[in-house]
Amino acid sequence: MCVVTLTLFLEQLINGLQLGTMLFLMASGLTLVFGVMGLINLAHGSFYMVGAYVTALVTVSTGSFLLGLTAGVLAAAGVGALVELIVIRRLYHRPHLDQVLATFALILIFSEGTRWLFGSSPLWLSPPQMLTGFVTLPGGARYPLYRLVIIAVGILVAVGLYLLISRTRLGMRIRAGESDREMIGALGVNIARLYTLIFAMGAALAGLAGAMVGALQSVQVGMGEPVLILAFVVIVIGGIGSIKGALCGAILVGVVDTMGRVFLPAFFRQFMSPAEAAGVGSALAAMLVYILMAIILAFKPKGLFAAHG
Amino acid sequence: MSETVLSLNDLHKRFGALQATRGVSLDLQEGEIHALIGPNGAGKSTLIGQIAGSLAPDQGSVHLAGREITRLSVAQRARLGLGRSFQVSSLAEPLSVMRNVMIGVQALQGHSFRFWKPVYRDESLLAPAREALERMQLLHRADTPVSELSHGERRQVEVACALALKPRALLLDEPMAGLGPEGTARLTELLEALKLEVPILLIEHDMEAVFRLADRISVLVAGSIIAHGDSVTIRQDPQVREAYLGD
Amino acid sequence: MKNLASFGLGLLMTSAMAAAQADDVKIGMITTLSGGGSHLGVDVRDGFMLAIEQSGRDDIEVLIQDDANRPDLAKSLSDEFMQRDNVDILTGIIWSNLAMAVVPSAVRQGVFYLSPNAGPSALAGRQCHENYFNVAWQNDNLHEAMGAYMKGEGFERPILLAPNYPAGTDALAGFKHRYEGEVVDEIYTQMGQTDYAAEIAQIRASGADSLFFFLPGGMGISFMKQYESSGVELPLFGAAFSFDEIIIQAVGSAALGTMNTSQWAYDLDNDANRAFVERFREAYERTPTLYASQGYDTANLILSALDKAHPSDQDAFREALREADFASVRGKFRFGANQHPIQDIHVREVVAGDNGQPTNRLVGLAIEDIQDVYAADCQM
Amino acid sequence: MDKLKNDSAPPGLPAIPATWFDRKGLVQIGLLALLLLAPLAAYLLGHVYYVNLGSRITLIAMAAVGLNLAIGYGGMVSFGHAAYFGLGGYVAGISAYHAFDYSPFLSWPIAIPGSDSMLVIWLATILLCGLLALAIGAISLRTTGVYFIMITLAFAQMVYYFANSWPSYGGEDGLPIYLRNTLPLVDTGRPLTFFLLCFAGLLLAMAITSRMMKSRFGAALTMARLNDTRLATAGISPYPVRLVAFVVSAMITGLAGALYADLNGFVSPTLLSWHMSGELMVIVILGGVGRLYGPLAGALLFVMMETLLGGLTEYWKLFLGLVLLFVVLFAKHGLMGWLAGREPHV
Repeated sequence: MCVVTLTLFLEQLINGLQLGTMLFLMASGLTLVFGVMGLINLAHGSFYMVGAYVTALVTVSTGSFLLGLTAGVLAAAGVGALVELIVIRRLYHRPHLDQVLATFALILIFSEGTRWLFGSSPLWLSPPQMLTGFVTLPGGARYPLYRLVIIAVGILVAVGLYLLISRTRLGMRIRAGESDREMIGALGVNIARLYTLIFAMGAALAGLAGAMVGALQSVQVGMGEPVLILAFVVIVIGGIGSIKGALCGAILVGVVDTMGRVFLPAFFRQFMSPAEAAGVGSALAAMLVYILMAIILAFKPKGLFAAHG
Repeated sequence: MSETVLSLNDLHKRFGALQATRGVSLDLQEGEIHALIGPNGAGKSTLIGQIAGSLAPDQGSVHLAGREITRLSVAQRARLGLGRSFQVSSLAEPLSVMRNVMIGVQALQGHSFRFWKPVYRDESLLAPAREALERMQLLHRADTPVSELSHGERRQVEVACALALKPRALLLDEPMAGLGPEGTARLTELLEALKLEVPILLIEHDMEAVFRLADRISVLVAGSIIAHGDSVTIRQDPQVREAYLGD
Repeated sequence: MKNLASFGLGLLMTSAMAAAQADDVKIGMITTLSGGGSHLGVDVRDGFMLAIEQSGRDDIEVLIQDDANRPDLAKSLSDEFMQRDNVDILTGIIWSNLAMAVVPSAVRQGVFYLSPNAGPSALAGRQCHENYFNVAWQNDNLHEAMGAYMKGEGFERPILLAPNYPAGTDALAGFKHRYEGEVVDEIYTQMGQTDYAAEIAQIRASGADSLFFFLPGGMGISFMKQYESSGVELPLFGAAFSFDEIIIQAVGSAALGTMNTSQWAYDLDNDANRAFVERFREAYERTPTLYASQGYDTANLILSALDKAHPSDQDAFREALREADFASVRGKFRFGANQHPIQDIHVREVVAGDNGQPTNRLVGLAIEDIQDVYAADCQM
Repeated sequence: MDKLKNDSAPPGLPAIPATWFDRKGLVQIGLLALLLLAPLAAYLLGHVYYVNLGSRITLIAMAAVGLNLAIGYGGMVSFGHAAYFGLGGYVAGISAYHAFDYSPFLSWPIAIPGSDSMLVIWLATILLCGLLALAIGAISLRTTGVYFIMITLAFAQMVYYFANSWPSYGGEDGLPIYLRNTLPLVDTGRPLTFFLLCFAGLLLAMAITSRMMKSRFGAALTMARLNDTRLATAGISPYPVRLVAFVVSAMITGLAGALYADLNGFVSPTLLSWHMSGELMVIVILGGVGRLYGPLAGALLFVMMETLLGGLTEYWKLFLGLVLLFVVLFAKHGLMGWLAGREPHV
């Protein structure tokens, strides 16, 4: 039993990659907001939820997933901008403790507000018909097209962010903001607007992740929390503020988590009864990404790609 | 020749492509003020970091009172008697002057893991701290929070903090920076009296103060010492005039 | 300061007033109304209150509090109900871990506890108590029934999937207890996991002929959606916990064709049930879930016992409860020696309803008069 | 007033709480009196529930006193103190579990039996929480800022997942404590006695914190928080100072956790979850960071809100969020700052 075939390994690798790209969508916004504004935002998972909810609602009422997705991303961006204007901008010059607390409060407000508006029941959302097919992997296993699309979108976003930051005027301002917050003021850039824009962009990416993954998962209150914690692990491993770090961290976490879940129980089965192995293996697998993070931080206290001092 | 207290021997430090320190050697003798000058970007901060212990040199060694301290931490060096002040005042703003100075006394006594006796009743801490403040003529400000002090007073507190360690050597990083003429004159006077007790390695921009105070001067340009001598020698050194004094 | 003081005083006074009117019956309901899985608590409450309102009795006071799915809060609320409000009966808890926090100490303090949902094995066996009644099921019942059903249907190589926590391991143990054959593999997932791609790949590679899973709440929704899109075509089986009307609506077409075991179905053919479903739809404009039916049965059991005795006469009231003299929406209902149900478990299939939305349809009987295996350990 | 202050002010230092009778002193006495007298009054009136509510507030406050030592006095924003709170709870639970069915906790390499003696449990809690915090702190304190926040969270998550999936002690179902653990000469089963015990624990934790912060160690810790470069330059390494404070902080929180498990008669992984860590932080902030009485004020407010709002609406967390947001944005110094005025410099 449990011979690890090459096909299975390959399939799991793609699964890890898919989890990784989804985490990257979450993590890139978090890390950008931290890099430029120095803000730690626990409420990022709420934008993920907003994206999924709006997408589900619009998809159901219009029948078009694409329309729903667009609405979801726009709504997340809009809510992000609004939150930035009302709450977040008061926090930029506050200590991290205040930021943690205020955004923790935002989680409570968003979660309970959503439940008030839409009830406790999960919403329905499925991938669009045209993306429900399969792709045959080398070795013969069928792999869902939709998951490959998620990977593709993740890669597109990564490339887009890279181009945005390295090639555009906005990107230049972002880079300037990362290295010296006073300087961009001197450049005559409207900092307040720049910050709102960056925050909304991060929220939009989270909304995109929520909308796309929502089609595969349960769209419900609190759906953002497990992802949020993993996204934090990602950006801390990658080095807070670094987009490259977020990408590497996301893929590392995605692959390690997926592989751990599958192969740790199999590993323990070599010298334990199946039930025990499954228990110990999956207990350890649950802790694995946190162990990974602790080890990395023990050796590189500022993550793999520390952005600045 | 009097005794050498602090000596740097062939220090090198590189940051990526930038060679910030290239083979610097200098020493500090008992009873003197040795000034280190150099234009901006000459590598003074990097050198200070290596002396104080916040940066590790790639090569070379640092000795304090005959003991090698190259690999020791900032705190270990301080306990061995290296007092320093910072270019930008680095004090605990909300605390009183006294509390800032007392921490040095406490470190000197080596008893920071005592959890019971309140410090504000501890004469063994208070007395030496008062003494250090007295030396810097600041006793009347002992209870004032640092945040309410003038710029010049903060400079004095910095030195008092260093003195509280009963240091073997003092490393003062631009103590005159930002002081008015009156403040400079006052601090100059205080340092002049101090050097007989503790030798001072003085990093300073204010040339007038340097020429007045320093027994010896070393000039650092682009990571190397290009000249060394008393104030007269330095004033006349053509290399220094070209590189530094702008002639 | 002053505000805080008067705050505290105010609390004391309301509690003093709440102690009045000794003949009335007070029922404290602690249930999950916020946070994850709160639709279960909402349905239990709504079903329960429907029965109470229907009875027309005005001497029953039901106090409802939200436990937010937190054991320590549930424990504190139970103290509040017992010590401040002097309730006679407690009920409402959804989750086994919360029940374990509250029930053992509550029943020892002389309060009756009637469980409308959770049925942890400890309370059915070694820690059973004369004041504890379970009106839903012992946790293993539905899984056992599915084991028996799949055995009967001739599946030979099932693969099993559950989260790695006590209810998950119990579920698989319960399944295997009645299935009695070899299973291909058992996969344990993390609690609250949202992505199942890795597990689905394992399932595909396992060579099994069927899949039995226990993933309550959002986990089940995520799993079924991902399972459908993965192209693995093993038939899916589970217990009703992953197939209540609300969950299958959220899963959508991916739920169609799956089978699940339940002690109740809205199309179960008996008078009490027809009336219940009709009134529930009328009152709340939705189809009731099994949780609503359990809340409704719990309230009706209490009402039937109240007709015979007041809870302050503990022995008489207990005896009245044991008789289970009420028209259960499940049809047959009686208590075993450990005061857990002995009941039939049915099989439902998820089909497309009139409006195209998935819904459960009764297809047969999985097992008759099932009693939990822990009853033997119970010494009352 | 000023005269009093000057009289009691030691030479060279500003007065540290000079008197009990200024505004701050009165607020502090008032808070203590409220916490002590309300449950006493409730007991006399026969409302046991409020006695237990008082115990709950007291223990949450005590846990927050521990966290406040790390966050408020040490500047170490730990997002993982639930790990110690929960560990304390599990020590009480596991020890009682083994004492209850006479099974050994460990039979190899040395035999360790269970125990239902609170003294043994407290000792074990202090020891184990200290060891856990030593290990976690030793790694985490190498990082600063957000990294520190996140790595402490990561460690707490590890402990949480471990407790959740390890089957021996109930996993997610948790572990009941059937009989409250015992103390010699005291009947801990009586709500009022237990409350007074908790209250004494809280006072002790506050006294230790207060005394410690005035000592040499406190001076070093304060300097480590305000300016660690200054501390190092003075010759004291900040790292061991912080580490010791972190360990003591974990011990206090752990002890509160052990008592909390006894109060509830139950322990489960929820005590270890990141929400618990968040709530403890919320209480510290609500009360006022780095204020001796802050955790007490914060716990009073938090539990009152939870109890009152929870009775009014099932959406009470929404209002909790709003209150919290308001406090963070506009009442920066917390309840104590509002009631007792800003703290003078120390």
